[in-house]
Amino acid sequence: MKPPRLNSQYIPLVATGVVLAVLYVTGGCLFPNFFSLRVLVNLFGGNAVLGVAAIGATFVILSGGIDLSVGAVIGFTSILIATLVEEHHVAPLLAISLALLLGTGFGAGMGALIQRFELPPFLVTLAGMFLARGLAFVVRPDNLGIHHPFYAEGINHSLALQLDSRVSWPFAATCFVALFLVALVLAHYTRLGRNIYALGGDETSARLMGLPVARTKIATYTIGGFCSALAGVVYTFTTQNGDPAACVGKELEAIAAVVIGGTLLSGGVGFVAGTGMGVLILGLIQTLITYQNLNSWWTVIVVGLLLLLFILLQNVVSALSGRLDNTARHG
Amino acid sequence: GLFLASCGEEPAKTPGGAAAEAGGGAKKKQIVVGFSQIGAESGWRTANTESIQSEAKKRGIKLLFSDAQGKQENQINALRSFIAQGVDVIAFSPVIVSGWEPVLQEIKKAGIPVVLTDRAVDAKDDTLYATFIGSDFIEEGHRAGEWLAKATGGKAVIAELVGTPGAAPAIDRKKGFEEVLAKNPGMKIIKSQSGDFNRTKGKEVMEAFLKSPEAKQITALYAHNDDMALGAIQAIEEAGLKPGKDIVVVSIDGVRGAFQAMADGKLNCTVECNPLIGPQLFDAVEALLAKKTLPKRTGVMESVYEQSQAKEALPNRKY
Amino acid sequence: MASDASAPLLEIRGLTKSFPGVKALEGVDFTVRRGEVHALMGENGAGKSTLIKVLTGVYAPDGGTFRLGGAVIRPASTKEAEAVGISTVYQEVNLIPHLSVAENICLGRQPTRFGFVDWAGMTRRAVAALARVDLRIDVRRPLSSYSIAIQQLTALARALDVSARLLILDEPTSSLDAREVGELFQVLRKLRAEGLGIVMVTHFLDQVYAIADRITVLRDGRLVGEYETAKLPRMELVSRMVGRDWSAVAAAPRAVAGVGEPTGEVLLELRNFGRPGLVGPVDFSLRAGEVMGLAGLLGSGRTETARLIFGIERARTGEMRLGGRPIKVHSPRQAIREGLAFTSENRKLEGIIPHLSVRENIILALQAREGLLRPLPRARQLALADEFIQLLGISTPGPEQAVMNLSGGNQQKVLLARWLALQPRLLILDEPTRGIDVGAKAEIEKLVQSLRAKGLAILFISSELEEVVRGCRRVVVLRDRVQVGELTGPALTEEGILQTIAGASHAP
Amino acid sequence: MRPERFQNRPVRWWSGLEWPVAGLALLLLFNLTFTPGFFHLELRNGHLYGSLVDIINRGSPVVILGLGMTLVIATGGVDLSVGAVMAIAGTVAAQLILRPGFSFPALILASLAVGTLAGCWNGFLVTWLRVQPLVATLVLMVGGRGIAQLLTNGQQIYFEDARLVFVGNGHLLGLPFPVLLSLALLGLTALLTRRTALGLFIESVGDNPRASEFAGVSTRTVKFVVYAFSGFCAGLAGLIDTSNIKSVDANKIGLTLELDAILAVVVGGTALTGGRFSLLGTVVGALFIRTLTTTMYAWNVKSDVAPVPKALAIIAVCLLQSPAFRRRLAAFRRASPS
Ligand SMILES: Nc1ncnc2c1ncn2[C@@H]1O[C@H](COP(=O)(O)OP(=O)(O)OP(=O)(O)O)[C@@H](O)[C@H]1O
Ligand SMILES: Nc1ncnc2c1ncn2[C@@H]1O[C@H](COP(=O)(O)OP(=O)(O)OP(=O)(O)O)[C@@H](O)[C@H]1O
Ligand SMILES: [Mg+2]
Ligand SMILES: [Mg+2]
Repeated sequence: MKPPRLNSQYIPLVATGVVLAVLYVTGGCLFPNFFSLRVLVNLFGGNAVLGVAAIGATFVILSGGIDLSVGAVIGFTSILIATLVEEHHVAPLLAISLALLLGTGFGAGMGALIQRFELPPFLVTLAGMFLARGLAFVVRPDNLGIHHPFYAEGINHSLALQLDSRVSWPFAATCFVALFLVALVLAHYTRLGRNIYALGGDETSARLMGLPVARTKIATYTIGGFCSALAGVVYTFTTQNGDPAACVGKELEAIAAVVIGGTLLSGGVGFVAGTGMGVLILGLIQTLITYQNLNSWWTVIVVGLLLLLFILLQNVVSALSGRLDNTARHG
Repeated sequence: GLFLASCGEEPAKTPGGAAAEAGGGAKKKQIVVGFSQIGAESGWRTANTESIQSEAKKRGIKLLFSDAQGKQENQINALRSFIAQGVDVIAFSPVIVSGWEPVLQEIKKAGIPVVLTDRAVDAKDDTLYATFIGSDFIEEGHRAGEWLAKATGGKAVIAELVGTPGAAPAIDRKKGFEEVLAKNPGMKIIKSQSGDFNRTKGKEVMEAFLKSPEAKQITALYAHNDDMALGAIQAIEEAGLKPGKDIVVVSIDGVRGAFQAMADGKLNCTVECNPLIGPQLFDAVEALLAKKTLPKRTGVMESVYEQSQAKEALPNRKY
Repeated sequence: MASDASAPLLEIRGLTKSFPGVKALEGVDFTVRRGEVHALMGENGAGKSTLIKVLTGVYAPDGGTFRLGGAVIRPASTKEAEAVGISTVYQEVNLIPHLSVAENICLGRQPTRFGFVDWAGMTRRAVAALARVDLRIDVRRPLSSYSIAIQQLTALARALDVSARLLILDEPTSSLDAREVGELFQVLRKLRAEGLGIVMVTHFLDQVYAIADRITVLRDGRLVGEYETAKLPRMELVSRMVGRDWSAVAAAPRAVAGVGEPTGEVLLELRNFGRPGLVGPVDFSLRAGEVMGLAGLLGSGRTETARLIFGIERARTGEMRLGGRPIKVHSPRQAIREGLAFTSENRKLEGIIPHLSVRENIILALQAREGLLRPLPRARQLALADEFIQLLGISTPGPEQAVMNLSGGNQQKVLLARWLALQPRLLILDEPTRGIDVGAKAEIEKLVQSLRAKGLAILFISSELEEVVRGCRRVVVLRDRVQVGELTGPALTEEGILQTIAGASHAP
Repeated sequence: MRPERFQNRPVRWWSGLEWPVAGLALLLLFNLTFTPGFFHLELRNGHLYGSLVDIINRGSPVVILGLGMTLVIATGGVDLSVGAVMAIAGTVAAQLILRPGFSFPALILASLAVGTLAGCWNGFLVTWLRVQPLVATLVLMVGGRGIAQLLTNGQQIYFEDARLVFVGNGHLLGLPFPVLLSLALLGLTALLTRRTALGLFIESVGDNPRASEFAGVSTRTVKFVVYAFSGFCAGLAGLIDTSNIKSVDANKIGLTLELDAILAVVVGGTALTGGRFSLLGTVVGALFIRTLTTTMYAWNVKSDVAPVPKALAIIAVCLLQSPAFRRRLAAFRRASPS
């Protein structure tokens, strides 16, 4: 009350930050040139797709739902853009807008099904995943490079920021950071954002409190759909390619990033900032594993174990903070 | 530029020399190669990895090996971290054909030569990589088709088990095979469905084929890989038919299981697709570091095996 | 009343609503005027909560019309109801536990700056809103870190935060203590003077007579009548509610008074028992065949004491003896095996299994004690369920009805049945009469006494001092999470308890 | 209040089954009219042969996984690791069979035990370490195949042992052995949950874990048991799948089968939020999904676009089951004539 104490709700977030820092410093101590600008840029550029997808997943999970269609929508979006641009000679910006529109609409559709017919999100978005993946293959059964100058020169040269003679900041990373900032504001400074938290906290209560539950729920999945489609667009930026089979299982990675970022899967508790850090942590883990030169099956085992370790660490920290909280109140 | 292949017994010394020439003064510097593998999705792939790793060890080359678990994003990240780690040569088996230009350009900017293995990339600018070592999937499809044409006298009603949708081998093996069919009007595909390159699906799909009203007409089976063929063979047996006789079976890869099946008379032919490219890969690496130019494309030693050769070849199969 | 008879604020005509298997409301008329407090009364399951939920758009009515200030309204959601000026505090606390108190008050109508939520402004507004209900707490903390009472006051503050014409309170006082009720009424009187119409559902007759101007009574989903409080004697009201002569029921209360010294052996002994930071130390003992009360203000640590005994929380200091044997209880499971039973005050979260049937809810604890491998035969389950439905007068279409479809009070009875089915040695009742109508309350008191007579030891926690004094032979008083006194015999009066709570050195 | 009509009917094993069954019937009806030979059954080599047999045969692993998954979901959890656990159990079986002198029953026990052990690990994470089920089982889903590959060193293993081959390929009483296995498991599960109090405890834990704990139900034990059981089921399914193709391929076996199992549970009418569950519903759900796949084979739907009809069919069945949908439909019908 009197001295502004660290609110216990922020402790998981701080824990995530600490782990991120520890991982980064560990890498720097173990490997030469880990602290180089290039590694840092790669971290953002290489994880931009995951980052964008995970931010969408954050909102959906905060609302108490889940979105399994992320990876499939990325695949669909990328192949749609590639086909439109390369085979139908549609202007890239138009193709991108169209893809974003479709993805957003797709999210809204799933949201409407979930909301209006009270179907479980797990199921609807799983069906959404099948649908989007199947449709991606209907658009085109194999991958297709995008050679349009907008991509070849625009995205990769004009829009990339040259940091020094050899390293440049890719436009994909700019998209990730920009979306991250928008999401921060959306989550914490808009009514919609706060309603999403309330919805995830307790749906019945939210309804009785007169919050626009239906609209919020649909909006959440719409945001999710938009982010998935945007991730697909970013995918085309990083690879200059459309692939109907792209990003299989990306949704699980996104969920992992969200969870690592301290958001509860049950909804109502969490932070966009945490997700940002979660994405970087996943990226760092992958980089470290590449640097460490591990064998393939070890890679998956290590990733599994790290995920576990991380969740446990968070549980411990939260439990400790909970106790701290209690003693602070009574003591 | 493959003269090094003849060095057979003593490869470890020669590359040292080659590297020393390339590096000028830095005599003791060990060659570092970054290799990004697609994954470990099949026995074929494991043999491929194993060949590369053991060859690197044999030659005293430091190999940074990274496994992309079948994901292009992972592979791109790995390639980028190879740049950051400052390797001498980057080699990789691309997961898919397109989508490599941005990262290849980065590699080029960093002045690192690239060797592609197993699968090619679709890039307009072919200076982005030094050479491609690998099988020609279209050619494999051709060979399977031609063998079948010869064995059946140009008359066959074929069921086809396609590989994973969108994968380069699946697309090209189908294409090569169909090119042969175009020349043989007596051969036609009446059933075609994906078996995802695995046994379970191969068996399942074949079961469904055999229950369709057209099942009785099927005289031949073309499977895009041995695994699917082996699954399908079981389904054929369970339907009370004799694989290899009632239905002629031809597939691609040449794994040991396929040789066993040929020895048992259940599989008729397998077109080899050789994963043991380690020696060729490092020959190329050393040649590159010696500033030699390589042909854009290097084939792999491969052949077609029939039942008659199976018993004899079986003990020598490494994968 | 006469002053404002011309234009009623709210007029409901012929309201009908049924649920599968249940006619919850049948042709009910209901009128509220400006500047009055109108009590909505009725037994458990009479349809009070349903009426409110239909009015506020939570449920769609099957038939009937609403007029607010003369205009026909048909709210389809709480939001729409709020927009026309109907503000509600529901029976169970319905807020978002993880969010801060401030957000809970302002959610959906946060002050904004350039379209973005203004957090500082929100905190100020929340503090102001809470000041109206006389609460001063850190509004930035999560709601869940506060007690149920504070949560209920927060809900009230939220309801008052909009400019409402009609304020609806569904059992607002069920988790408030006497002082807080007084303060709440202060607020309500002020609002009434401002011309607000207030509908209040409650089971406390005293409170009704303290504040309500008019009373509408429902029974079995039908309207019994509308009365002016001043002209309706208590006995009359109760008879209207229960639909039979009150005297039969009313005979129960005083029956307890004459009970002498319990003869049973000492069953539960607590010595210096507690957990630093949570509650304690407490010292008392309880005999078989005795009802002992635990009294104190909200947050005084009564619930915590019960939870320590039952092993939900582990004690750190002192010792507990059960039947003379020292024992450390570390889980509810173990407590149950030792013959303990505990009804939680939080019915929704810690009590009912909502989707399971009445039967399954009743036998659950018994089955858990019997163990996995010894399932109760179906016939036995049904017999038990029927027995308790009869015994406690649980109003349900049948034993297979899902418990969530029962009214609040009937859910409470099902929970009581769950524990009675165990035939425990010690029964801990935490607010067992919360949200229960007079008739049932009397039934439960009677039941407590008959259980006592059978040799059960009972620890009785209630915020209603009257009830505690009437039913208990001894009362332990807690203040600020420590035991401050124990009252028996002539000292055991409502005044005595209040004095002990207030800190007069009256207790031994 | 006077009840209009008494709801005195206990929840029976068939209640809630009408919609999944209707969906399945609809699908079969479609095939009856449009797919020639779909219902053709004959006796070949002394056993039944035909598409319908394929459905129940190939559906067996999904049924088996689904039974375990039903219980897990009923406690409010989910098990994503079953596919990976299948791979581990299958690998163990295949490796042991190649080891001379290893007794066959011990082999079966060993691979089932490995599956159960994996389930125990999940249960341990969920109960003792309080990791959310989705994440806890994600760990093994990601890492499990790695473990399986570690065991085989990345090689595929082939075997011909007649006893092991029988598990997935044999016939008894004219029916494929896996079908009999899944029927037996259904019986066992029903016995386990309905003839003991386990079913009640699972439902109560799934519905309100805190209240169940306070009522003396050991939520830990209940949750632990269901995850272990799900692991056991995955072990059995892994055994069947491995035996079925006489080889083990740690990368492919059981891939995405966890999704099919979850779908089977949901199509069968068990809510993902936990609480009431229906074993028979899951069986019907699994058959529905399998029939869908077989139908698509019969119609030569290319496997890359096959997810589209699958998604549509699943949404349709779930809509049929959704009370909200039926309410809206009824309201629509009432509104339209006027
Ligand atoms: N969602 C529902 N589904 C089915 N029946 C319901 C539902 N809600 C309420 N009922 C039934 O409607 C009747 C009226 O319930 P209601 O909650 O309005 O009673 P109440 O007067 O508020 O009682 P209490 O004082 O116990 O809270 C009860 O019989 C109850 O079982
Ligand atoms: N004034 C308060 N400020 C902050 N937290 C409180 C306050 N009063 C209670 N709490 C918290 O609420 C929780 C529940 O305590 P509770 O009020 O239920 O105790 P109690 O004595 O049983 O009262 P009652 O049973 O009447 O509600 C406790 O954990 C306590 O920390
Ligand atoms: Mg009520
Ligand atoms: Mg209390």
